Amino acid sequence: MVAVELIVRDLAFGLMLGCVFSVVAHGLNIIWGVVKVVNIAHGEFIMLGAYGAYFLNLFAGITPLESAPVNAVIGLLVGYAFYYAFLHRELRNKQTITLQSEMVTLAATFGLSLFISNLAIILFTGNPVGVNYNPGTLQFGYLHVPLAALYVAIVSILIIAGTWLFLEKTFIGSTIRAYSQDVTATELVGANPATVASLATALGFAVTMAGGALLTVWVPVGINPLMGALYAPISFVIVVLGGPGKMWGSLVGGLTLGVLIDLVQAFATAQIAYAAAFLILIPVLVFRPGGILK
Amino acid sequence: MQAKPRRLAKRTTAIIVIAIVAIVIVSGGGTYYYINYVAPRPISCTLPSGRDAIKVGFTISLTGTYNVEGSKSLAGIEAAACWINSNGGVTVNGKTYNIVLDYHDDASSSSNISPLYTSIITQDHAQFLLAPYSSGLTGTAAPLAEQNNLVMLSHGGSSDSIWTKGYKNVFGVLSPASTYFNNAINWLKANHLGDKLAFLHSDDSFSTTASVAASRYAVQQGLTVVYNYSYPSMGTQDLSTQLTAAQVAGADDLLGGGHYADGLKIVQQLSSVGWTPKFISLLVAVTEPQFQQQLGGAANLVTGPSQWETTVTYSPASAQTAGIPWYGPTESQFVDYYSKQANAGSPTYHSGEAGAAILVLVNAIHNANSLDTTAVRQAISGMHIMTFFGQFQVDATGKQSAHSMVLVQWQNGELAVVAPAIVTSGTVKYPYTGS
Amino acid sequence: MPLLQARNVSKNFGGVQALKDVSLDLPESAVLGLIGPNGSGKSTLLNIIAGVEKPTSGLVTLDSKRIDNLRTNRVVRYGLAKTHQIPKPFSNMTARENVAVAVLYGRRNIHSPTPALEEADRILSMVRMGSRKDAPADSLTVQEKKRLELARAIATGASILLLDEVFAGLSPEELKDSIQLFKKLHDELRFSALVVEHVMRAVLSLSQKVMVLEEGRVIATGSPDEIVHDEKVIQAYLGSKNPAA
Amino acid sequence: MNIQKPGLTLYGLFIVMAFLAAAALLFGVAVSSILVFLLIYAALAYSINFITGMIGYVDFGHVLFMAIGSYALATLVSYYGANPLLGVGAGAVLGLVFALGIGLVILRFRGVYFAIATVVLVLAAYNIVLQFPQLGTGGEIIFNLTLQPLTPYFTIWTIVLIEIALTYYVNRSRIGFGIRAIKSEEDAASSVGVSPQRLKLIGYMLGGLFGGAAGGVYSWSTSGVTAGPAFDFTFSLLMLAMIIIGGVGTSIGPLLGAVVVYIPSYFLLTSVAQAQPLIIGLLVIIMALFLPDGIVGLLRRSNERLRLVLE
Repeated sequence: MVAVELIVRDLAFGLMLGCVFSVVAHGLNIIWGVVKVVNIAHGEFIMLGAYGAYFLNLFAGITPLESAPVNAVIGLLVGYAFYYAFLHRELRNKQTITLQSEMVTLAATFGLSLFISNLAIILFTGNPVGVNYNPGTLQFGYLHVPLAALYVAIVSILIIAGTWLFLEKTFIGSTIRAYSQDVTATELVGANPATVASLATALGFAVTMAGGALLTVWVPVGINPLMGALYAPISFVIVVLGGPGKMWGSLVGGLTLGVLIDLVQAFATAQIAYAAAFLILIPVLVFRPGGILK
Repeated sequence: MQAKPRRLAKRTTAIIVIAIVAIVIVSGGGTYYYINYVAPRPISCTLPSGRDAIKVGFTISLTGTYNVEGSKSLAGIEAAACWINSNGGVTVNGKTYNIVLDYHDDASSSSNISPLYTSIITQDHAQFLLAPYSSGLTGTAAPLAEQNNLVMLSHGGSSDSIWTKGYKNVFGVLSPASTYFNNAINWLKANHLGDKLAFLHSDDSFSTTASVAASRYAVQQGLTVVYNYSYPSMGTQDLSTQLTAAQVAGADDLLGGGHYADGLKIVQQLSSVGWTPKFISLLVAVTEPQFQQQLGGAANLVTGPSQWETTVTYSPASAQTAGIPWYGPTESQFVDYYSKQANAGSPTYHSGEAGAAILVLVNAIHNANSLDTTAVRQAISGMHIMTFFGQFQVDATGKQSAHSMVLVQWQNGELAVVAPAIVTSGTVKYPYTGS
Repeated sequence: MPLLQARNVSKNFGGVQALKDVSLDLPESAVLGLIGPNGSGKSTLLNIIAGVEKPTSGLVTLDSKRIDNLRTNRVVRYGLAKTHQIPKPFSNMTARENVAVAVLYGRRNIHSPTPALEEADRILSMVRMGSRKDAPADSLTVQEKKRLELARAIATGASILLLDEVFAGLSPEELKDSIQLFKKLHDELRFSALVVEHVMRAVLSLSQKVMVLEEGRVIATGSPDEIVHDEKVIQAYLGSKNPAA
Repeated sequence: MNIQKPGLTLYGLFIVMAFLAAAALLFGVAVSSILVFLLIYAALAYSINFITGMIGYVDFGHVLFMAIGSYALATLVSYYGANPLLGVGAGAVLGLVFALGIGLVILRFRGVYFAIATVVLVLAAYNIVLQFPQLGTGGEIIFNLTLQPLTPYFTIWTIVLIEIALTYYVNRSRIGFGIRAIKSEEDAASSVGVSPQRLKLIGYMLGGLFGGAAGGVYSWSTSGVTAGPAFDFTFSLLMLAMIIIGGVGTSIGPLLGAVVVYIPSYFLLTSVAQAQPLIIGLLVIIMALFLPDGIVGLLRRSNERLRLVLE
């Protein structure tokens, strides 16, 4: 048994996979943390992001890394519209989101997820497609690292760091943070709560759709209308692991999940690895409901 | 404070209006795009007049999980039916009939199967049945064929378990899943008996059946299996763990896979883990032209099993060599009829097996010279023929026993049929060299 | 023998000590006022007694039975009921249905809805809300919602009421009205009550005894008169930004 | 709700059920093979109504119980040659037992956390099923039963009847008061003596019981079970859609929702199958945002007499 070699490899791939998981979940985290709403249709917007990268590659010939910013701009607009269409009615004039409003947003975004995924099946067919992007591999001894995965991992961390800097260091960012703490506080600094909430939602969507583009590197032909059904639950687990609203929580959660999936596979079946990756949510919720990050 | 909510309401209205306009534009554009580029349009096959109809009923998955395979199958059925009707129809007792298709979309859902088949049987009065696409749906439909005593031909259900239930009216046209890798293993046995094999497959029913049967068959044939592993069909981001483990286990050759994405992922990740197996054979993916486009050099010399390829060369002459009758269109005639349909693309093996099902049925009706279920059933049981899809003969359970899978290999951008010998357009090239 | 006792109750939230060694006795039919500046631990103490939170250390007993380790709904069975500082009506029901829930699940042994609803009507009249019994709970005014909280607590059949700021946020007339109502109810039902209150006037006129908390510690206990003149209490209130109303 | 009124809703529902029974007997297989799935849909809608409709805990993973029931029946029938009725019973019992075990843990999570926990459980269960070759190669079991279509039909008919009666009873009894209190304000409910943990568990277990039973009948009617479709979220989503459209928590809403979701889906299938899930998705969005009480709520608001009669 060349166990060490195997484990180093698994760790490296798990970390890179974890990075892309993180960025995919990060958009959900922003919206959940600030607006306190869980978007059940999150997976569908990842899927749209992935298709965005696919079509941009098909028609404009650009790589997923280049299509991420384009997606982000589209995501901003989509997120803004999403806020006013789905959340505004429930959130306006409220200090905290009530359980009832939470149910309404759950149900409404659930309907949206049905709608989008089925529309996508009609328009794109169930035929999986993919983006061909392969800039080569990097070799460290026995470790071969695909450059595409490495680039994506780096960009993912940059995106998360970027949103963190934005929220910490800019005026709009601090207003958004104020909103997440206390809605009335935003009014005290002279901002309209709805504007702040819609901005945060738009930011979340931008990250989500950019993440969808980055994800295409890992699913060379796995872009299909139903892919959201896998990545939405993964995102839920990651955000709960890291703690909603903690910007670095996405990274911690994503890396945990990525490493968990790859490392458990080294010792048990892949099915058990995936089952464990999902089930880890339960003990975390029981023992550390605020996430594993302090 | 009064002004604020009103401003918001105005903005909300504006956004709702924009959203509605956007929805209208998107759905209008989407519908246009769908109708012109996505929706398959069946052949406008003019039915020769003055004939009665033989109604063949079935459901097919035009939406849902199996929509791609279902659409390809339907196009194959349409092509075969059109060929029959344009080439003399079906003659029973001196009377000529047209084949008329009566089908409904089952949306890939088993809850639609029994209502739809019941209505096909009791209201539309279909005389013969085809099974739906996929083993699961076929399993749901089969009891209805038994209950109503109608012949049903399975073209998309390859699971061996369908044939263990004692159905007397259900017959398979395609090779069962358990035989998919036989060609590859036979070739390895003949040429590289010392190779150690690794199996890595998706955990869905079809891939598991195929790979488990193959590894058993390989051991029987005296080959060594050093690695055998299944991975979840739903998340295939990363198979490098398993590939490394297979390499570490000392494997020379790699067999397995699952769906299209799986095959692609496996070949892609081989290079990233730095393993170059000598021989690779993967389910489903390899036969797709995209496979080579996506992978480029890495696809070269990858092999895979196929029920049928447009390049296989079954012909009336090969039927004569085999000493069995030929029925139906030739390869090129079938492709020709197939291509008359808009948005149908080029035929895949799903089209081939589905088209063959209609041909087998019509040939059996000819042989029986009757439309009676019992007579046709007996005719099918005793039939051994060749169509463009290959041979047809069933065993006592109704399972296909004569049809042979083919082994294909990408060779310099071309998909060559490399086994079995009777239909080859090239020979297996060994070893695989990577990109 | 006092009915309700708390002994050396302490509570930590993370690193913050919200309560330090607090003890209290609530004899039968007595009204004990609990005052203190914001964040002094009044609500925490009430929550611990009601079983909403568990103490870090210390004991709460009712007729010498330990209740601090019980869940809220079990504590209700022992005859303790707590109102909420921010009223939490069941907004999907009418006022009488709200009260009927308490009748059905309290310690009254009324298990079928029809008599429970009749009983609810009676209790609503008692708190002078008889005319509003069929109103959906979320359409009630703040004062009515506070009364509904009180009605629900009474409806459980509790012998001890834990009242968390039931007099806050009322206009002077409403306040007068509420105090009068409370006195009348207390005379009729003879419950004992632990009244947490910001509104000093209400506490002083209702309570036989008042306890003052500051930063989680009891700084004074005594009759309303003594408390008003206690140096430490005056200091605590003057020192805080929110002196007694 | 006005509990002094006699149960007109109940009479109405019984008339519908009697009609469904008569339809199957009179028109035979052609009609009953369609209606059996309507009843399965209705049974599933009522089962999720116990937890999501009445208590307000959104269960995206209710398909788990359906899958448990399906595998229970398929395993018993296929490997042990058992009577399918026994399989349905086993599915129900297993559904109940799993609901008890799972509920003890995840019912402690509120709101969206509960919803997410139900999602991950389905995915985990799917992966675990594939670990057991006993549950078929790749989780696929196909069996051959000489179908007497009326037996599964009346089995599921009976299940729906029990569900309706139970829903109606629970809504009007003491337990119904407690459940509605939990749905509105869980903390306030426990402060008046309601035990949320116990009532939630009862609701969840009823959901598991009937979900398992309906899953059993489903695999009975489709002669098998396959892991992919069995754990597909589609059914979870349809169940939720049915009660959201029909009216959550009510006695009549789930049946109404099942009719709205299933009957058009059947007729649309023969023309434009793609349209069906799209329409359901749109309906759910509209209902959730603008008509939180579903069709039942809409009818109640539109007419004073209906308001008193519909439950």
